[in-house]
Amino acid sequence: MKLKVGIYWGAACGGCDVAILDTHEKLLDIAAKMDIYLWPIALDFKYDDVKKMEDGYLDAAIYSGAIRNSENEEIAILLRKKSKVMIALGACAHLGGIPGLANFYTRDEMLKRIYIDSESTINEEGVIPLESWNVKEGELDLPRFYNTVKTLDQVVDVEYYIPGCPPVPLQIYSALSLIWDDMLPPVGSVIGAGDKALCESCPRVKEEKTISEFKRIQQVLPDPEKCFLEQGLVCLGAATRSGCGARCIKSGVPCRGCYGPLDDVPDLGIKMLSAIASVLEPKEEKEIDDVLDTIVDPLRTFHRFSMPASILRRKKE
Amino acid sequence: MEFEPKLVGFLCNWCSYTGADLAGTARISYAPNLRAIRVMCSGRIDPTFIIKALYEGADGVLIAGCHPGDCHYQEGNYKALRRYKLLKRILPEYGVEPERVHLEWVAASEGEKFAKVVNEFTDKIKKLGPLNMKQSIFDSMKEDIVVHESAGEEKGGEADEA
Amino acid sequence: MKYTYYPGCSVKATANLYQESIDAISPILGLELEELEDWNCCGATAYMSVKELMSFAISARNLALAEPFHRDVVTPCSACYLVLNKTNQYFTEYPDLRKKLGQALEAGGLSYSGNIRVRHILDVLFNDVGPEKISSLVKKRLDGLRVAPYYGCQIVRPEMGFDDPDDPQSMDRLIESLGATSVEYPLKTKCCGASLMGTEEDLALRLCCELLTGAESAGAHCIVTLCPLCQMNLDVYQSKVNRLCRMKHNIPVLYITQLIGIALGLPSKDLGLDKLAVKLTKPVKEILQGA
Amino acid sequence: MPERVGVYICHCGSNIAGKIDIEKLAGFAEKLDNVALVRDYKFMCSDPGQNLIQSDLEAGLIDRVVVASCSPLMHENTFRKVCERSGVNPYLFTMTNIREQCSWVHIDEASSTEKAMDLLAASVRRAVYLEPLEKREVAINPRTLVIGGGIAGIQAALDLAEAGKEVVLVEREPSIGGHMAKFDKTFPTLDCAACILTPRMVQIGQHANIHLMSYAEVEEINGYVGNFNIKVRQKARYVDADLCNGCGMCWEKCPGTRVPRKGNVHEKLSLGPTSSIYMPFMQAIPAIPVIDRESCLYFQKGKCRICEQVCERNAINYDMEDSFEEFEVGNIIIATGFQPFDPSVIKRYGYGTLPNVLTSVEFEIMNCASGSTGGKILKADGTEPKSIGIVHCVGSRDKHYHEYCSRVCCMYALKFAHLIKEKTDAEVYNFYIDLRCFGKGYEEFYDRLLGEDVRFIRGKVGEISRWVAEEDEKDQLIVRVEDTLVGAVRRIPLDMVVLCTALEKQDGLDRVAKMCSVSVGKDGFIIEKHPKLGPVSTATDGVFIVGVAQSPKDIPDTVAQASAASSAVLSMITREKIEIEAATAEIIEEKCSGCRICNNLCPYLAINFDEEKKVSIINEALCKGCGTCVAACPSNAITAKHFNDKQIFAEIEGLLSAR
Amino acid sequence: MLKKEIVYESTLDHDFLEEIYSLPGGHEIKKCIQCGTCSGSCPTSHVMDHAPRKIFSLIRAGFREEVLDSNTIWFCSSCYTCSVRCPKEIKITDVMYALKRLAIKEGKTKGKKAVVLSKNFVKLVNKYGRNHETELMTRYIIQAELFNAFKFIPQGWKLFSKGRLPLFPHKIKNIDQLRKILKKVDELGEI
Amino acid sequence: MKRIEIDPITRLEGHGKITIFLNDEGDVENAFLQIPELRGFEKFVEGLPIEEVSRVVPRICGV
Repeated sequence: MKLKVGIYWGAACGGCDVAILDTHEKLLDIAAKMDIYLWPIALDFKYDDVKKMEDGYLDAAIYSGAIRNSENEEIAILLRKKSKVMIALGACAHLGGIPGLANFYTRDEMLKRIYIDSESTINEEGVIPLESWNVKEGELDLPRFYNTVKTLDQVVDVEYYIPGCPPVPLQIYSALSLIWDDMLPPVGSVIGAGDKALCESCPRVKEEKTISEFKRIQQVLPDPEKCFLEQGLVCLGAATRSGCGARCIKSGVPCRGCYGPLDDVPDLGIKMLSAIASVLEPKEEKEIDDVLDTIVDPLRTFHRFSMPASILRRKKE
Repeated sequence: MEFEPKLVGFLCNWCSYTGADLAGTARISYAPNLRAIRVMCSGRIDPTFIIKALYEGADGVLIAGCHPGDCHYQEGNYKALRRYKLLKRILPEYGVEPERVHLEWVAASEGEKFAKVVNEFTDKIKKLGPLNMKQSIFDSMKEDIVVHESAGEEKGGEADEA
Repeated sequence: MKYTYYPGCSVKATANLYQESIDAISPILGLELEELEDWNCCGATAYMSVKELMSFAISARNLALAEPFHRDVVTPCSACYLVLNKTNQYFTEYPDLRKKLGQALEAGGLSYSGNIRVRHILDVLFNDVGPEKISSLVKKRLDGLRVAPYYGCQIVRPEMGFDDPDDPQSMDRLIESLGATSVEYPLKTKCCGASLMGTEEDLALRLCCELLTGAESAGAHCIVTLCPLCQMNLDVYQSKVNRLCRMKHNIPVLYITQLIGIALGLPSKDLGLDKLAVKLTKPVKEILQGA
Repeated sequence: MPERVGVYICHCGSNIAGKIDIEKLAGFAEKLDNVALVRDYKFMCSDPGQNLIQSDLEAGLIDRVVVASCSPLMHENTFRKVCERSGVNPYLFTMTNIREQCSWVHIDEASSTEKAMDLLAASVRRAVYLEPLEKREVAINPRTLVIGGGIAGIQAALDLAEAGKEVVLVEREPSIGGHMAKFDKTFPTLDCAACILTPRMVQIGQHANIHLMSYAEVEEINGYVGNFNIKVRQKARYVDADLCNGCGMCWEKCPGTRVPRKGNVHEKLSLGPTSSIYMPFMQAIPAIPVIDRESCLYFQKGKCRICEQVCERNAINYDMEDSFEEFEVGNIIIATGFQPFDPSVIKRYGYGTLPNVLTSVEFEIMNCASGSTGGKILKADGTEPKSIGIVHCVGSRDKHYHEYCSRVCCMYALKFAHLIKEKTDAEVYNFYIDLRCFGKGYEEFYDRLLGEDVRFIRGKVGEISRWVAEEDEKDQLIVRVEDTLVGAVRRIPLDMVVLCTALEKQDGLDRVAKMCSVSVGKDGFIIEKHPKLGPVSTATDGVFIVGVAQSPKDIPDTVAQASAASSAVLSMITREKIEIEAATAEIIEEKCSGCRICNNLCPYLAINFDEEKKVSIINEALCKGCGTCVAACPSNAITAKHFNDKQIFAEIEGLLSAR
Repeated sequence: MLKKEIVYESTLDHDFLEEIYSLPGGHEIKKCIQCGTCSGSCPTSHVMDHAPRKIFSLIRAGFREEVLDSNTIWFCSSCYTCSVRCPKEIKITDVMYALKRLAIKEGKTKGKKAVVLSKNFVKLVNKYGRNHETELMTRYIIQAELFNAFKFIPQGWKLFSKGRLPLFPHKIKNIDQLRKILKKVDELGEI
Repeated sequence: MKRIEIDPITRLEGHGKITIFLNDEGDVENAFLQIPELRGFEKFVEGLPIEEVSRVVPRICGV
């Protein structure tokens, strides 16, 4: 019997959906194994169709995107109810992702910047979106823009995670095949990715590390054979789960951590901070400060994709 | 009632924990706010511990290790210092006053200093007021809650705990 | 090579001959010295004796004025060099002082972030221009001229880094690059008495006497110096030294820039040589003419 | 079955019970998760107290133990042993310190009790995550490496060899003997240095248990206590040690000059031959010359080979190359000695620019009867000086150079003064800051010198120059100094000045320290395990320090320390086996990505990278369990046994759970 | 009559130490080991009432009057030789400045000609923004050396005749700015 | 007045909903399109190191 599956996007860019499509000819295999009951980007199902389903009707729901607004959360709850297995697809659902960078600000700061201070917007009356609005024909409502971006598992129970921004198409395929082959690992596992850090699959030569200065990628011509970190370029590969095939690294760009932390690491950013600080060269306070001065924007760099999933989750107000 | 901060201390076994013991042996009384966790070396202190402690309700975290050059394991304290320095830089990004995390070198012979450090740190945190990290995170999300059709509880029930 | 130039009060007055010689040689050596607009007194040693923070504040005003140009500040006066440098150094070393100076400057609509390097003209001549280049520009080699290099105090102490506080060598090398001989002069960094010449004249005269005796017994034809106060004490007060110590010193005291100017072939008028209190002596003149 | 924790609260008489509400604390403990039973007792560390725990463990009521009492530094071992006796792994026990860090330091009972509850909650949570650990032992190799063949290394090597243990003595110079071999007399007894040192050097050369490697350097040290692997570079002497009989023909005929033969007295100061093929001094052990490549005509110009021609035993071999020897030892003694401070950086003292300003080592050589002046004290021009100044504390007690006191200068300065008085008619001035004459017979020696009309001026010399102010100062060195006791600034013209230079750490000591995984202090000397209780041990088990490698000291102290170190080594060897740390760090291979962040962090070099598996590996025998690598590992592939993340997280949560 | 007496502790001022220690650079003199390098290096120590080393000793013993009344501080020519050579890296010259300021503050300036010179210097700088050597010497001579005025004539004339002594002061353009800065410093109080 | 909601609108990039009001004659009286796709890139690229901007903004739309 074919599996019944719903695919949905919360606060996402659509890259995860495209990654599913990028499985190319394997898409036919997927179609052979699964019937899709919701997939806004590709198919014309409506929320009402889902609401009408019995609870647990779907075998799996694949949810990409972070929880940015109340609609994202409502649909997450809806899909959870209707599915036996909930899968978080991509960095946003898994960790909060790029939208999670909003957690360094409050909702009001965000809205002010977007609607009031925006250079390209004329908004003399200072209108910002409201959750409900009465027109003469009746009431309209909009999803609430949240104060804090959340990961999927912060609003519903999630069985499995397929990491990445975006996930590697073949990894998605192999993760899905676990479902139809009934080979799913214990609940809570990350599937479609490695068990070690990215360094394992990074082709660059790694040696003992001592860093005396950090540089920015535009300031140097990095040695293509040598570990980025050893060249003073902040690379999160050592703290990030493998599985992406070191795509960034191979394009000459250091890792930013989209595959998230390894098992038992509660906070990728802080752990990376610890690792990097450990291998600095200087011992004197002043010299340490001088080296640290060369790390631009450390926290946002360490938590480029994972702020909502980190221990502290957001900036305190 | 006056705010009594809850402070977590990570003390290295050889110098600072011993120094704290010495304060005891010498009966030097100091503020009761600090609860110590003994680690073998300040180099063992993972910044994650500190973040975790702040999240779990500590109003301040003290790290104490051997003086530079005195580390029982030669250089663990330098690593602690470097991590501490970098951690302090990011704390404001979390909206946390960097003074809430403090590092001191306390030798095994410095019982008096340990007492002084704890007193001063306690005073400093008293002035800063409570941190309430966990509570404030959930407070900031109070408006973010979807009214569920079913009477199901909002996920992330840690908020209740806090 | 372009610098912000801070002459200091003395160089504009009693040491105007120093200024003249600097003006004369700079273009030849490729130095562009742009005078800092509306600079004020650095405070020297006297101000510090009365008010500390004020002394730092007036000194800091100059640094603040210079900062927007992002160039090294060059001064020919050792006292200015010391005071500006010390202000700079303490500004970075002592956060308290930094804060207060920041507030004071702000009251005058200024700010300073500590990013100006203050250098002495000797440092520039030695390290930026260099003896090799100077040597290559020499038109009249000063062969046979025996010169006592007198550095004085405040250019090498407290340790400013570009030369040794007890045994500096930069001026020796410059003198040699002109073809002259730099004599072994153990008193090259001994104090001339500085402003004590005004208040404790006898003491200062005796200190100067030692310096003059030392230079003469080393067989020097002249003394070369780089500080307005040193030059004045040794030159203008030389006759008084003779009277007090019953000596017959007659040794010209030139600025290093004047000596360089001579070797570069510049006319003595342009170098302010006519303003020396102790006129160039016969052996010196002979060598200079022969050069 | 979930873990069952037994909580034992100690009253410690009234030490704890007087400040902490035990009943409340026990009541609190009972409600904690996983707590199977709570007991309190007057003295848990007493036999009945221990028996309480033992019987509960033996009865199987609990499988983990928390004792809330004093500091773990006090009784952790006591209770671990209780567990062991009861057949339970000792690492399943943890301690809550409610005395030193609670009842003894807080005045208010309510807050003490509250703190005790938090601490106890933390311990209980931690106890749940405790894991059994295994104790491990390693065997001790009875051979010892001694690095450095000065008096320190000689003494240590002889002590061990006499006890029947094998020793490898590695000396960097062509001969053993060190600085002491350059001295004429030693203070305060004025024994002839050669007379007491030479017999010992000969013994070293002949001892069946000592393998002497001179002109050799330790290249690599790997391994750990009991099992060090050593690699030594034997530098090429160009003389075959087996063939040479030390006849001296070669250096007599050698036309090369290592030390100039012409020049003034001070320029050609030397103990041994001045030729390119030379022995450092005539009593050298081994008595085999070496060729100094820098000055050898054959090596520099390709012609000469005179030594080869004159050597009847064909011992000269210009093609000799450095060779390597590898062996294993169980313990290492570092006896690398010192090097004298170079005073030329203190320009105002004129060393190197003014004639007749000498360092103490140069002055020693001049005094040595077998040296180039035949023991005569001479000015550079070969005449006898009429006045000599001895300047103390040159490069020591000075923040610009070395902050520490070199400890021997005062005494050797007094010795110099005596030698000058004995050999010449010169006036002697000692310029000192403080005279430190603390050893046996030292004060008496000072007393003797006072009687010998040596002049003592308390004041650090401001400068030494040739600044002549008066006729009678001509051609003399002028010392300008404040005579602080008189309160006057004095100018003293002298014929010669001896600078008592500081003892500084031997060149290359840092490298030796790094190889042995011991650290050096900011003064450059190796840090001992404990300044009072472990003065010859280091943080690395099996590595010992002797002599100036630890800190400046004189010959008596050095010899005493050498014997102390050799007895410490003997005590190790006699044990045959040694227990090593169980709470180490461990890398989980399946999680290690080979990022190599940890590789450089271990002070004990316990972390190695497996190039084949591309993972890092911890040598548990070397690991001391500090946990630095654990905190740094970005993928949590390293765990600290007994201090793992789960345990510490549990502790944090426990501490903060109550409110 | 006997001039010297045993010094009783009660006559000494032990607060003086703390006062000095709290001056900038002052706490460093606690570390002085009385080696005498400073005095042995000082070009003018031989004419001082107490050489610099002894000044530190007096401070530590609490001889307040002796220190502030001594000519020592006024003989310091700021050559920094002592500071550079001090084995304890005490900033001796800075301490001398601090003592000078303290002496001025306490009015211990009778007969101290250097004070007259310094104070007039400050006045001129505050007035013009720069020093005016001619006016400075004139003021100084009138206030401190009126009866010796003639002795300054030869050198003054020498300078003047060589064109090295300008008659008129140069006032900086933005003197107001300088004064605002000084006023602010006054409000902030000295360090 | 009749209300028709097309929720979500599909087969395009982004989220959206259309609300249509029909009058009694069944003609469209008014229609509203909502795009709730708000992330706030405007805010959180502020202060980013410039080299990071090019890695962050592609996540506006990955289709």
